[in-house]
Amino acid sequence: MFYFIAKRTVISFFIMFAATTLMYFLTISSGDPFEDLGETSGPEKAAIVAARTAALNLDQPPLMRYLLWLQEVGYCIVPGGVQCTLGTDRVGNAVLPQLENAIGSTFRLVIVATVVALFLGVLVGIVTALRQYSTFDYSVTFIAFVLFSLPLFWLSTLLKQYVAIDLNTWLANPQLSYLAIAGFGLVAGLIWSVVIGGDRRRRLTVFGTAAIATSVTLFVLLVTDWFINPALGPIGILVASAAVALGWVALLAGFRRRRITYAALATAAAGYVGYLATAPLMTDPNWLIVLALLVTTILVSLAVGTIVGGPYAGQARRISVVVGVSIGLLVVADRMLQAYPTLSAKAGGRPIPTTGSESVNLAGNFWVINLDYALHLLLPTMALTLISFATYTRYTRASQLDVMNQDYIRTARAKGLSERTVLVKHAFRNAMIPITTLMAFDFAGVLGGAVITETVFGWNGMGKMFVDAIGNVDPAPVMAFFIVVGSAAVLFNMLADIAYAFLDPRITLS
Amino acid sequence: MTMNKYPQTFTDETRLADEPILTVKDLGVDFNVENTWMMAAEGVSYDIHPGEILAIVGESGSGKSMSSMALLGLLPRNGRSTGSARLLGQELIGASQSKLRKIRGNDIAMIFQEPMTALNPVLTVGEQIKEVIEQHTEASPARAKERAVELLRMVEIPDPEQRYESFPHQFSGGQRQRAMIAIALANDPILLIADEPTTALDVTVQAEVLELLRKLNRRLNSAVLLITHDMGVVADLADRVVVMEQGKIVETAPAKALFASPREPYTRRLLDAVPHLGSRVGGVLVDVEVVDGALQIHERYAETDRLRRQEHHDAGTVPALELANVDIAYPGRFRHPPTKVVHDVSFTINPGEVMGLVGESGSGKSTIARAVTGLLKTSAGRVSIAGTDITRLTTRQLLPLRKKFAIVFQDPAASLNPRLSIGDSIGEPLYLHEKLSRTALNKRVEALLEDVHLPVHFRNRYPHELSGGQRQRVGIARALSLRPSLLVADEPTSALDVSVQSKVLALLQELQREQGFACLFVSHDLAVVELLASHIAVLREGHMVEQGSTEQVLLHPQAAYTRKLLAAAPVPDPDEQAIRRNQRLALLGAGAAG
Amino acid sequence: MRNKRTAALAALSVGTLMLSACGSAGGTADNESEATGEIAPSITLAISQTPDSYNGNTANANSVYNTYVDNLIHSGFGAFSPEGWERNEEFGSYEKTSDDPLTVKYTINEDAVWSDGTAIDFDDVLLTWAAFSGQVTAGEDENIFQPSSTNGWSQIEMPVGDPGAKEFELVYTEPYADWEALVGGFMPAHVAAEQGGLSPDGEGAELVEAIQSEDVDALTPVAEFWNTGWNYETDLPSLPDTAIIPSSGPYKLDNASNGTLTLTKNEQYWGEERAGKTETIVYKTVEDTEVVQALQNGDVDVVDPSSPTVDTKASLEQIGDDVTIETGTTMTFSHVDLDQREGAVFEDIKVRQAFAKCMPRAEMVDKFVTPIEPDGQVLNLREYQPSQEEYQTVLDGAPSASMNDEVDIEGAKALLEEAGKTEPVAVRLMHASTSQLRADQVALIKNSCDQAGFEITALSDPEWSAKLSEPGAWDAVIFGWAGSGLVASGESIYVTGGEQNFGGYSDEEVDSLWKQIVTNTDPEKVVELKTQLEERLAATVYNQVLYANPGLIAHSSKVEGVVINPTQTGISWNAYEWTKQL
Amino acid sequence: MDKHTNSDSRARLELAERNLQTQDTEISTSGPTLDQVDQARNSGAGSAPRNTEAKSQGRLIRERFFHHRGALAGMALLALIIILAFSSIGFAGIPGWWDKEYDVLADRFNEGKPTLSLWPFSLGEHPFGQDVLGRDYFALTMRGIQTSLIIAFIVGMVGTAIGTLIGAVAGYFRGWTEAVLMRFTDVVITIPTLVIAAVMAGIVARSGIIPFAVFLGLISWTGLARIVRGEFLSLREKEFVESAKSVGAKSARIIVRHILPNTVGVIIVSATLAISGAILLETALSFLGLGVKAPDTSLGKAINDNRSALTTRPWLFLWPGVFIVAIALAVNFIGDGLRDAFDPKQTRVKQ
Repeated sequence: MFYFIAKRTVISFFIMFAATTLMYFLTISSGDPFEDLGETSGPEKAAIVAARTAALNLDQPPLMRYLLWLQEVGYCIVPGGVQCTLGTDRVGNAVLPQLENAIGSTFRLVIVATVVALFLGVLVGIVTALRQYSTFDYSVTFIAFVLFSLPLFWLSTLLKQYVAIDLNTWLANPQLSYLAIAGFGLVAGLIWSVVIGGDRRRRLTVFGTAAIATSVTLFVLLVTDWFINPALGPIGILVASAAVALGWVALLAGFRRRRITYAALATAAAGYVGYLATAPLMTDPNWLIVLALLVTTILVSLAVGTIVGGPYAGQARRISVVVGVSIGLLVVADRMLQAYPTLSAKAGGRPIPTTGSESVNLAGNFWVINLDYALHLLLPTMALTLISFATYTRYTRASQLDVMNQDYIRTARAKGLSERTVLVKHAFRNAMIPITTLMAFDFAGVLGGAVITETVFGWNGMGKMFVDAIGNVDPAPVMAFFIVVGSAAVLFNMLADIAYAFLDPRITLS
Repeated sequence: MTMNKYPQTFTDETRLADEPILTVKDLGVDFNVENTWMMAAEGVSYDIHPGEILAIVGESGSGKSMSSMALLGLLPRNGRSTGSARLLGQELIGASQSKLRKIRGNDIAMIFQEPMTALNPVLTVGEQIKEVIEQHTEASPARAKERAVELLRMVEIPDPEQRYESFPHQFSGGQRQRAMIAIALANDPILLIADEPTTALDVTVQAEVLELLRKLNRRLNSAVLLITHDMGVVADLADRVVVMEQGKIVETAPAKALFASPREPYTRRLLDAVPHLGSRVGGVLVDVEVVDGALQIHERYAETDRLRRQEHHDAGTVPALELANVDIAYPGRFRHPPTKVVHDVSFTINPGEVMGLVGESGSGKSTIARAVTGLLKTSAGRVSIAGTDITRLTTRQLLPLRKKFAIVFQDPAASLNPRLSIGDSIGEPLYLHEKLSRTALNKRVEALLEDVHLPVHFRNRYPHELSGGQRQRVGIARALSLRPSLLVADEPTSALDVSVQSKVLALLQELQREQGFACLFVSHDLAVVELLASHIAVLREGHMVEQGSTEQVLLHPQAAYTRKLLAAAPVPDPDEQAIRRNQRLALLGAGAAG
Repeated sequence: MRNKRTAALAALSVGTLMLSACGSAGGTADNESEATGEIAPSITLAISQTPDSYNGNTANANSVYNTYVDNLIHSGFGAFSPEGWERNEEFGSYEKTSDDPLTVKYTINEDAVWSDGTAIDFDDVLLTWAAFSGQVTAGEDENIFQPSSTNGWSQIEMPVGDPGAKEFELVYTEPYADWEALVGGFMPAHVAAEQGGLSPDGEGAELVEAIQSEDVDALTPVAEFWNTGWNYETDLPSLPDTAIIPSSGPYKLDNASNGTLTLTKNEQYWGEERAGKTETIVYKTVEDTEVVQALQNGDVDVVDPSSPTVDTKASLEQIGDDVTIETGTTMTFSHVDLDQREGAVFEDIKVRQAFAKCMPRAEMVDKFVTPIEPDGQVLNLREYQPSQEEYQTVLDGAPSASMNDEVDIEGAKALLEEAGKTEPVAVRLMHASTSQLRADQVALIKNSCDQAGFEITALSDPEWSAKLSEPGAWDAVIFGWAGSGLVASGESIYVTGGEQNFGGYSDEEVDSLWKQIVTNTDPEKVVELKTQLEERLAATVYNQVLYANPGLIAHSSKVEGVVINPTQTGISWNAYEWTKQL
Repeated sequence: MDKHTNSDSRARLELAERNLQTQDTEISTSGPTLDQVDQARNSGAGSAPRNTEAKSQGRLIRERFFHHRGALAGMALLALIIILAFSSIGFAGIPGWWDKEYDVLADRFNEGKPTLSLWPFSLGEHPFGQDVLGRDYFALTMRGIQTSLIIAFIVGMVGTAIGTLIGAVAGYFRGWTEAVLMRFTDVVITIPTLVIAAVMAGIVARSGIIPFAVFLGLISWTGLARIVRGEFLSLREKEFVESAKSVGAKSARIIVRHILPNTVGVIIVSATLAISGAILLETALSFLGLGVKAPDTSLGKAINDNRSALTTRPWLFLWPGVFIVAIALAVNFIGDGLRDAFDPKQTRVKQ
């Protein structure tokens, strides 16, 4: 493992070195660094030309400029007293601080988008594989292809117009006609019946149940002004906790072993008590408190799993932790929802922003600030996610289908294992193996896509830094961007290989 | 284990009455292919009684596998089954999945052909045994693990406690199949379905696995439904045999009766096609006896053969192929030393001789075949073809020599370029070496097709339109197109059904007689080699263990390994096989001393 | 069976949502303040580029976006308002005391202080002179400061005075026409002194001493700080230490994050008229193309897109009453320069005149201007914009300038014939490749002038700006100039051999007129001279001006006090007056 | 979509094997169809089954492809778009049936609103409206489609050619050749396509669309090179390649005649997806201001130029966008169909 990482690092270093050389010369030959001065007259122009020439070393031959830049990078690698700047941009500012600033928001965006896309994509991919050749499968396939085919910025512009602006307008005065409520119900019913499938009667039952449930829920939410003052509340959390506990048991263990079910329910109960007990602490916590609570949750869950699980302690512990953390997330979601009216008021009743990565001068508690982050992430994440989502769905579907045709799945069935065990234990892990490679690939792609997303949504991230610098023929920021993106690509490839070896015991790293 | 495996409807009384535990009646299987229902099996009926081993034999496409899968509801999604199959009175066909799930792995367990792919690669072997116990019993995880270790011990896996944590890829092929058997036996099933359980294994391992199955069958009194194409295996294990062809049952008979006097012509044909080890030389290991636990070997032939060789040498015959002290190594990479796969191998084939090169997987036999045809570099030694050492030749220098030798590969599906027509494939060597005109080339190709008994119009077909046997005929035609003086045949029939194999072998013999080329015939199957070869060389892990004339090697093997190999190969005759089985056990008992 | 369970799960999950709605009773939502007449604490202004320096006077940081902020954090003796130069009496007063040599006496308001409490006085003035005059040099004339320009200041003698003085006199060695707008851009000298290793004590005596004694060694660190020490980090992740960026205006820099800059009211500001009304002003960086959606969504309150299109206006209008739009013309204008060097296509004045005649200027105005600014018109002068009051007077005095108001294809044909052109005249018309507007303008010109006997090829070039000064790379080029309201700034465009005289135009009369203009300090005389200049430039067809670019600002209707300002001061010129209803 | 490509491969193989197996025993000249086999069986007569009708590899692929409904729809849509774009305004000097040209200015009619009406159907004077200068937007969009398609196809061809060449050489020769080529590929792959395109596009775009397209092709071969190399690595170990080697075929012949034809499926699928990728890449570059330059136009340029018109004159923004999506969608579906056709068991998905 160590040897593998060391070897890969050395190789990657040389690859990155070659790539940076290529990039540097391409960048400096990509245009005229004084293009913007065409419409400037008078002595100012001469002054700017002189200053810029000095900052970019334009009086030096390209090779010299490259070596000078390498020297700056060298300072960052070799600690030698000289300050690490990664070079200076065309007005003479050090690039490193810009990069440090830009990395934060870009990675927040890219990581959230990747995680969401991965989660949804894998989920939908597996369901489509299980419902191969069903209406649901065809619909998802079609949607995935449409998403593949959407130009990112076209999509982003449409999202801003029809999601942010129109939704904000609706949220200011949340009302729906009965017809619209019924319409949503019908659509929900249709989706559920297609997802669950089965024969005609079952479909009709599912359709009816889901349609009515959705319509009624929507109606109740509207009547109770839920969209103005949203929250789960103690009762909502109680019900949701129990549902979550039962849901995880159904998915991960099945109800055959009573002790496991009891352990999950006991964890849910403990979680609920914890929720009530920590309420004062959670009104305005900080990350430290949240982290401490998370650790406590996990410890308590482990304890509950061990005590209640009895002979099945091993499995019970795992499920308890999952249930505990899920309830923690529910509580967080509840708090965020409660912070919504405050934030909405601060945003002048238009909570979903179309530009920027955070509200400035936002004075509010922990939840308000984080909800603000979340809402700013909403649109760009959607744009980035939709396209990655399509990739993950298709890939997972193919991988899952492949796995489902494997002999060991037939063996698992021949052993009389329940369908749940076959899918979760035998198929899922194998199906995930090729996905690790895709993740590395996709992450680099999403970073590239961030270039566009950030520009459209006015984020001051690395993408914008890159686009601006390319426009200015300003090599240092371009190279800084590239060093991060290239390293991320290389690093993620390595991580993918490690994950691969982790998932697949047949592979050894050497 | 004293768990009561039988449903409440089933009492000890009925069991004692030796009622069949599984009654299959008029079972049919169809598949929906492009919206047409295609029959895979129909009218299949048989009974299995407790403790009985019933073998279903048939060639590929006979529906033997699918009809058994149908019993457990494990058909692919586009399959459907009809008819009836009752397990102790419970109807299986059309039963709900949840009901079948309770039976699978519990009352009926399965063993599959490919132990590598049939085990989940990402779960430990122990886990895969444990889960089937947990699924069907109320055993706690700790108890289930105990039982799993016990099972591993029962199937004779060494160090079962440690091996419990191993992954399938850390097991050898035979061990994997043992683990598979452990899974199948975990809940003491009443019926064990073994679908080609030894096909993927080497003969010596096969013999061990068959031995294990027999032992377990006897010990646990489970019935076994054995699905196989190998008459030797049937002869070794089965009590009763069902023969299937084209989805239908041809004949059902007790094993001994079937082998002794097959009723149906198909069965007869099938049995005739199976090469019988020792049929040409009159038995195997005849001169080996175990007397009071010690081996007695008579040496008669060795000297004669050496003398004959000397004669050839004295007469100045240039050997068609001569290997002298050949080493072959796969090149190493950074930090990995080269791996040597062939060590110091020497042998000679004189013109017109057929030399059988025999060994199990990993013995280096195919590697030698490739080195002989210049596809691999040797790392030491000399490979002379018709007197020229090819190891020192450049690709260019080797080119004219290539007319003198040719190779036929194992997998007829892989050895023909799927994008070239048959005619182009056969004609390629001619095109490369003789630069013939189009018409001349066509004529030659037609003649070659006739030589291998294929219709001329096959010239325009593509490999996937041909059956395995036809493809192998094409492979032979291509190899012989330049009239080589040496033909290297690398397992040319091992991917074929027996009936086809016998035809291809007959063709090879015929052509060899006509054209008189020398042949290096590589195979794992001693019976096949015996039919063709005048000489046999035995390889083991890259070392030459023994060589000599066919009679000598089969009748008077010198090396312990050869004896083991010979003893392990099952013959299609239950009586003889029973004797050989005992002989083998005796040999093993006598130890590696010999 | 399995499906039934899944169906139940689906129902359950929906049911969970339903039940949770009942739980909303536990919510602690603030009731939104539904107050009327209350003033919002903050107004957000969208700008398309991030400000990059506290000191906008350096060559590198001389951008309009810094000016947008400077308007509020730096005070001077005056600024360009929409009506022209306007004195800022709150900061101080000045008067011309002599014409020969030109001498101006300045008095800084007694109460004027930096927001850190330090008085604004002589050291600040002297540092400004040192920075701009180009007379503090190291070695061979190498200016240790990097000012955006030394024009004007280089003609001022070193001001004489004592540290702490509020009054000073500037004496010009040569008269300078734009002397009024010249003096400004005062940076806090006490900060520069301290950062440059000099003592800030005693009203900056050490710094004053160093400048007066021309102690270059002592000044070099100060100059270095002046050049780059006030730069923000690119994209404004944060502000420098607020101690080094004190304000002399109604607002001071408060914080910045991710390209968003926040100003708060300067409590130390002494004046009343210009005292800020809203608590904070926020500058948010938003791309021009995204501002409409941002304004519509309430992310920003005021937008000032730099090159508004017809669609910008239309989509703003579509938002409805929530948004108020103001339009006008800017000081930037488009024009076509012609290569008239020897042997070039436009060497012959007749060809130039013919080209001017076929130029579809009215159509361009119809297409690109009036949909935005209904009062937009064809531009006929080079030195004055329609938004300036002198425009009409000058135009009346220069008859040649309005000769080509209408497209005259026949006239153009005739002129070409006179010039002896029988074949179509091939013209390579260069434009910036990144601008669709320029491409469209070229298309219109081609459409019209090809009828008159020209054969126009569009030369779309990403490196057009480098090629401007490359003789022979183009025959005509279309681009823009930004008018400044200053008298002398256009000199280098029109005089023989001038740096921005790309077409190689040379006219003795024009050269001599410029000589008189730049040294003239009498505004009326300047108008007279420029009228002659305009007439001559039009008669000799220096180039063809097209139209003044339309300008547009928009703001939430809740915001009051926003007034469009076409000069380089920009939209924020009066932001201290802005208020926003809640 | 072919309903049974995946689930029944095992059963299908077995059945197919059986039908072929019969040939071994009875070599005859013509074979029965699947139905005939069934009939023969049902009639119960022990008549010898005749051979399966031969289907060539190409025909099988064609049949599978034409059973793929998505691919068919994609083909139809793409063909329709190509015909529409090239027949309407003509190409390379050949006039089309549409009477207006994309670069001719005209008076604006009804504020440039589209005159297309679906019921009753009529195109009207300017079905897609007019832009600011009164140019016919239908003609402009058609011109954009032409440019975008030309770019996409050139990118597809160039990228495919280079990727195939590099992958083939690296995979076949192994050793140093492979090491150098694949490390070079790694270097290029490290730079995201959009990034390298953005850096260079500024320079190339000015030289016109053909050099621009060739350049984009020059940077979008890396994925294919890796895939082709992988294919070659596995195919070069195949017995038919050894068989060719053993009769003395030279490397060039083995690559071109034996291995390449067997990778054609992968290559075609990849080329198809490269085409849809190129359309989107061109759009992204236009958005960054680095794409096609006036007076040329492309779909990407058209939507980028009219981004601010979304709410006021949506037709300017939406029509080119709709065509981008339609083309990319059609090509993606064709790619999907081709993949299924060439290799029903293949699990690779668009990257």
